[in-house]
Amino acid sequence: MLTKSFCSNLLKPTMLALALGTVSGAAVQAQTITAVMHAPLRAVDPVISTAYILRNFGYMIYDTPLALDSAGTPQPQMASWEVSEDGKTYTFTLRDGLTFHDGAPVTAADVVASVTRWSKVDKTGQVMASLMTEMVAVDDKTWTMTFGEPTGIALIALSKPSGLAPFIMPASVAATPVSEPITSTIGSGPFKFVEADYRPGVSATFAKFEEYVPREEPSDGMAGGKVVKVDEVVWTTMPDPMTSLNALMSGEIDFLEQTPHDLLPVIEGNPDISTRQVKKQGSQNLVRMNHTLPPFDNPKYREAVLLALGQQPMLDAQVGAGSEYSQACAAVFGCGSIYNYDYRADDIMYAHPDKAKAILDEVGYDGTPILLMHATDLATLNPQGPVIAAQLRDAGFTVDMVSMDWASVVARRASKATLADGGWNMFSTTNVLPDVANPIGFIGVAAGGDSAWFGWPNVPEIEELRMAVAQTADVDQQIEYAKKIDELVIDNGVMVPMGELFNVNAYSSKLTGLVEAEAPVFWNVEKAE
Amino acid sequence: MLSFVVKRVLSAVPVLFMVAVIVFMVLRLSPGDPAVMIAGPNATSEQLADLRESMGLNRPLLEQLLIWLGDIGRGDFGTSLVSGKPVTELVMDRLWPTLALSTSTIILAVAVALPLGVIAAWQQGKWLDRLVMAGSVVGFSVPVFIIGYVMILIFARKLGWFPVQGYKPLSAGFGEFASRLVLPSIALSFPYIALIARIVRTNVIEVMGEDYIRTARAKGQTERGVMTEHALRNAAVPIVTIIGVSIAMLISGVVVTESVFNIPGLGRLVLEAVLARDYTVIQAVILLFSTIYVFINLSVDLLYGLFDPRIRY
Amino acid sequence: MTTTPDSQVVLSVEDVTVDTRPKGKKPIVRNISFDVKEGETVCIVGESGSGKSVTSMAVMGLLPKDALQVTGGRIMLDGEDILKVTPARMRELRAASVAMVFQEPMTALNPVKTVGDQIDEVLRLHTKDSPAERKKKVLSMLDRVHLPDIERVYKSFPHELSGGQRQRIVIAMALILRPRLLLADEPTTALDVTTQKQILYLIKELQEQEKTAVVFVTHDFGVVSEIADRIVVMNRGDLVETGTRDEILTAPKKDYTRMLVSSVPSLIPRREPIAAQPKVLDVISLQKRYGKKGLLSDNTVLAAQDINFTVHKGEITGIIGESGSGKSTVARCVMRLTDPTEGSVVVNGRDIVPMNNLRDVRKQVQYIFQDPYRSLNPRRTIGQSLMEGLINYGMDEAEAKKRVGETLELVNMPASVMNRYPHQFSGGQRQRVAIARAVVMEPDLLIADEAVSALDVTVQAQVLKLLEDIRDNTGVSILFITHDLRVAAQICNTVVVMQKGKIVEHGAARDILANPQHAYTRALIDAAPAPDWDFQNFRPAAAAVAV
Amino acid sequence: MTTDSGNTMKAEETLALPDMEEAQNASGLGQLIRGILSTWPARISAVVLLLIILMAVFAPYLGTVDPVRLDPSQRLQGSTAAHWLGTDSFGRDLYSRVVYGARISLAVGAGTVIVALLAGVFFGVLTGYFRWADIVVMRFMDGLMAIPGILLAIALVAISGATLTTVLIAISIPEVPRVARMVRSVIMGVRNEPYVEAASVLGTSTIKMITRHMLPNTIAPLIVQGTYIFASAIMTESILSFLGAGVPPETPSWGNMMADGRLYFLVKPELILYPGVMVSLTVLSVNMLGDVLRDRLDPRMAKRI
Repeated sequence: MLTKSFCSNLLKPTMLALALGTVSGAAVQAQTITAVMHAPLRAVDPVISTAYILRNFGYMIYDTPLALDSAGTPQPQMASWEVSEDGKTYTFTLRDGLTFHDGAPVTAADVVASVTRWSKVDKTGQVMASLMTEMVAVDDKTWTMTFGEPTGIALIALSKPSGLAPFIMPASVAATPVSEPITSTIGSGPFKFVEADYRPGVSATFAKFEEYVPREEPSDGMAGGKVVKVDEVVWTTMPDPMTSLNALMSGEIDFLEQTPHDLLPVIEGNPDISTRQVKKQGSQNLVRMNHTLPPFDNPKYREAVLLALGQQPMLDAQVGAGSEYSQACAAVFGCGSIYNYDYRADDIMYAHPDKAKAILDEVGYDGTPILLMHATDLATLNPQGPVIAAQLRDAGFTVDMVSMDWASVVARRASKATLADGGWNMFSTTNVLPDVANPIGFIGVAAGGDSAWFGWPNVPEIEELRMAVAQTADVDQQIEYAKKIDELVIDNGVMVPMGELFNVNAYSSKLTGLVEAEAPVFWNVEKAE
Repeated sequence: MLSFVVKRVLSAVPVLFMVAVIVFMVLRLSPGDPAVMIAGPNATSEQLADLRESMGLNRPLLEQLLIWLGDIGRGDFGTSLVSGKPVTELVMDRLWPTLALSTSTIILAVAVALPLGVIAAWQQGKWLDRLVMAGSVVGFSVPVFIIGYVMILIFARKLGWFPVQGYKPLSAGFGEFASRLVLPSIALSFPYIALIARIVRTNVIEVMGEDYIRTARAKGQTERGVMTEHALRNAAVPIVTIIGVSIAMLISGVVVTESVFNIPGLGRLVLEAVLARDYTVIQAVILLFSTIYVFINLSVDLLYGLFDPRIRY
Repeated sequence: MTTTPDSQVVLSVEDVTVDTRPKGKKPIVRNISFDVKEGETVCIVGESGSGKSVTSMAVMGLLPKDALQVTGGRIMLDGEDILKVTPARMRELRAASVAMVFQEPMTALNPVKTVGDQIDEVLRLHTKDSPAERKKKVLSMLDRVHLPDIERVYKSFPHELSGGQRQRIVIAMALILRPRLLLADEPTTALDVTTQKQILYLIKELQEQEKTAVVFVTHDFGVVSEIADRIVVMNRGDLVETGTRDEILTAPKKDYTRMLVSSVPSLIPRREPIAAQPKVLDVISLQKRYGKKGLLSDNTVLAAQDINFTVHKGEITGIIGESGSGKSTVARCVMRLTDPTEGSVVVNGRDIVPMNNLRDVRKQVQYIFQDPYRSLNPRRTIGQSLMEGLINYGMDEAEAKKRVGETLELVNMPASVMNRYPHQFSGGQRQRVAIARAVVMEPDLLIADEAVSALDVTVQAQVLKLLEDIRDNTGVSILFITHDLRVAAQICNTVVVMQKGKIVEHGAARDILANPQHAYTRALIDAAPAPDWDFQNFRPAAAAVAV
Repeated sequence: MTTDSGNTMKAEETLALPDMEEAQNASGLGQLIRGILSTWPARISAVVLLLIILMAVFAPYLGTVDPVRLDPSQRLQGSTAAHWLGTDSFGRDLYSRVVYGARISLAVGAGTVIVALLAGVFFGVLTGYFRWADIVVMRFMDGLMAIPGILLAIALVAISGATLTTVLIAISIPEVPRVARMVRSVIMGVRNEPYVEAASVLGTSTIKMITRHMLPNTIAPLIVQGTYIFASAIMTESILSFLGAGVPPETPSWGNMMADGRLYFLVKPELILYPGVMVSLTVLSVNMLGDVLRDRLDPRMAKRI
């Protein structure tokens, strides 16, 4: 701390120094990482909201029972486990030294309460809960989960890295009903939340939690020891990506979570700035149709859309023509996942306006406009609408593209009404790849009709297969089921994969030891003077 | 005077009531609600219904309006639907950056525009006048974000004189505070310099045609004396008016400037709140702006009296 | 007279020509020469556009720089050619050697500074006196211009003073440095007659104390006859003739001067009451209250009360009063342009006060407004304006056009002017058009509200004659509102004198003007300039009575 | 010189009457236009504006392609034979978008002027002429005026979705109270003008009174205010686009193009530069003409902005 205050005093001589160009936020606060995140933090309940910034927030202040290593295998994090012979009962044991930020020890009862609350909301959690007969805290350190039949779901669920992750909070907090956002920020993670410096929508500060006891294994994905090597991490957001890039170049910030791909040339070759592509933080584009409204209640039309759309133009528009940061991919669960599959790859990846036209002619499409919702205020979604519209028009569809902010899309896509009453035919969005690579948890493939995600596809076979995936612990068997799901999803037009794009972190070259994981995490990171 | 102030403050009440009702209705009739924004992109319908229930969003509109108005009447602006923080706390936190930016902008604009306008009036019809006037039209014609980008590029990136972005409170030291306000204030002040300089010029020219200016000259007053002792104070009323108007207009520029220079002010707060449908925050901020507007008008009226003894309250 | 033949010449204007910048076809003031001696008052007289004000501004060096310039001649002030001095020297001369009093006391003072400060400014600029000395001098000057309560006045802002008081301030400001020459540009035109009289006396008094040379610019021969030692007559930029007061008033050499002088109305009543005729207008107990009564406070103003008078067919009735007397309020009530608070206005036997639909009445009563520049819609042709009323009452366009053409000729305008716009006409012509607009409706009663006040005397005389001709030809009755007793004396059969919203005297013009009963009427008559001069006949009024 | 029936006139008045030729021109539009075009800046502004209007009208014939046609594989290119000014981030032809952008931006400007003036005149007359309407309507207008225009516009666009019409209305609404106030003050000012009273003395009906004698007085200030609204509408549109509440992104408006291009300010500044120059030129020339118009029509109006 001596250094810090010494530096700041030295640098105080104000305007003159500033005018001479000695502005350097980095030097003043050597032990602080200032990170510009993709979205501002405005709420603090990481369980009821699927907003990714809240997932990232969760990883700062909470810990998870298990965690995936870089290869995607569940590993112990807070707890280790044993499976009974019959594969039906899992016994978890918390490791020593775990305490909450308020000083209370973490107990099995806290875990049970937290997992219970989480599994009311999370899709994977719900599946797990439906298979589970019992979850009890045996003592302070131990809890058990018992299932009706052998399953690997417990490990998948408790190591779920993204979407809603099973963060462990004090039992009293976890008792909050899911209809009510929690306001507590007491976790047991490697950072603690500095409530006094929290400015919703502007910045959030995380201080190193000195009492945190990391695992001894080296950091590996989300697994391994979470060793914090800086004093604090400050998250901010900047509404203007130009500004954040300029700020990074002038040393005012250290880390930029999402770098606009088109601006990478500006920082390339700059020795002060490093970039890295994080495939696990990439996203899959998808197009969703409303199965309950004409014309997409008719599978022929959905087939026509699948054929009409091609992936490359959308990826080009998002990250640049021929960019290395994108990849056309036909697999429903993502090309980087173990469920990678090239079923009907050509039809999915490339546009076939003629084939699509032929189908439209066959069913006698009368030119009724397709209402496509286009979100304009999010950088990755903004390019999607015009590209989809252009491709559909090429194939003979009439498209009525309605531009609105994301809040309006989110509201309108929930409507099952007719077009005249505020309904819709089609929208597009992205999901992060870790969420996609999960046949149970991926909302884009759920096809249970009314209970399915917006668009409400109803393909009972898919639902049966998803349950089957959950009910087996055999990975090969799971892959087998997943491929069947993939085929059914494509053939029924449940969703149309539109390619993958990868996230690029840009950061000061002073930072080393960044972890490659499903979310941007700040343990293990060192900052050079 | 006091009774005038009391009367004006009271007359602001129906205006603010009108604002409250208009804003409330505009927001509630818009698609999207905060529940979906809180629950995130993959939330299910049941989750949403539960959230709405707990946030009181499924009550009849009129009931919501009356509850809200009642709360305001008691000085309670509620909590942010998104962050759960008290709205007053959020707004107060964001108020200072905006206040600092607006104040420095207006001071800068007046400090530059007043002499420019006087010089232009003095040199009426000559090349200096034309230059100032042409420059002022250009000031109107370039969008503020472009001015902002160019200033960042030149003064922050190329010359490194000022930070690119951000805001530091005064408590962090005057240098830290001021250095971050220089570029945004300059960028934001352009149109107001243009506007105020024009008004100053026009009014000074008009006043210079008045009989009492002729009287002053007939007394043997110098041209400088005519300008400083007679013309400026008489031109002050419309100039004060336009400065008041400028402050009221500032908000649109503030929203943009805060974005470009990453200043965590009210403009950004309300913009983000609109995108997230955080009703309580939007309502409170707009009401705050309207209140400021009303009170600026009141202060302008009171200032009239300072400059013109004919005006009494 | 305070001058003697060997008095020193203070101002000598020699062959001065003023032109526009850039140069126009013809200079706007051409080859003017005259001298002013110390203690002497020279009046420059002329109608609007004669160049009299431009001449005085040239002497002061206050011509607007970018519009006008002196292109020839010399202006010698105590032997120094002020056209050749440096700007700094000119500033020294101003106030110290040559000072000016302007027409509009309302606007000539800076509204945001106290009057004391504004007089003090002159001393600050031209003397090295200490503030205390200066204040003493200012207060004594305020005393000399006979202002009451000078300590209070010193701290007052111009708007807190009356018009007459303000003009005294301007005079104090002009004379505090005892300048050699005082230029007074229409200094009393904007004032009521009683105030005018006082100001004229004040100037005279101060002039006699200081032997100041005075150049007095005016259009009003009444004023001239009161104060002038010598007269300079100007017309359209040329000097017509100069001479002593008596030479010009009794034996003008030039036709223009003759016409100018003979156009000046004099106070001698010329019209007899008319023989008994039916009543056209009967105003009974009229009252008008402006503003609303508050719960606790009474902010209302009683603009007219207890108004009773009648107008007979073919009669011209004058309502006379100073500003604020309520005379216009009465006229507007009669027209129902303003709704009376109480009382009746009976037009041709019908009370129009309770009426909701005024269409019928409107045709019977017509109104001629004071300002001919504002009473015609500038965007409509004369024809459109004149036909509007006829068409409103259902006449077809061709017929209306014919009628308007005839009426225009009645007011001595060619019918061809119908296609033109008001701005193409002079004030006198416009007033004729306005009269035609009223007359074409064939009303029974014409209300002329200060209808000739804004006009030059020669035009005024013509319009007065026109009104009488129309009365004679059509038998219309006229309610003639004026502040000018001399005008009323020219045209009215009967007069009503008003003061502070009440009628103080009422009767035949001949009786009231020659033999006023009420003190106020007497004061008005006394204050009127040159009550004893019969201008039309170039002789004192006493001679007229003798005829 | 008049010869017909001139004999009834006195000699000196015949002299004073202007001749007929001058009379015809004096009030004509021609004179106004000639007056406006008497200075160089105004002449240049008029030419620039005319060129922009022509560009908007003849957009399809100026060597353009479909401005919405996208080809992401050709995005962010420099000038080529196929794309004179290069392409934007969707691979759309920048030149065509700039040219077609004139249509949208002028439409936004003109549309806002029309909506704001029509509504403003309506409310202005209502409140200026009819006392009973004044209190109610003006309260509402005060409330509307107290809400920051840009925030109201953002909220309105968020409600009704980003279409050209909503943007236009959203930009117009905050202007309405200002126009209404101006019209109201003019109407109240002329209500006691002698020529208006003269018309009422002549039995003129309310409608005629308003249309013939009162409204013409608002034309000059309306034209001047119209030019400023026009200019500020184009600016506001670009700001709304910048804030993500502008016209639909496909629509080639200049504001939109600038907003889209701002991300590329460091890599391809032309994306902002071209539309930016067009906006500035348009706003500049409209403002310039507005200034001259104001000086010509009513010098006193400067005070009211």
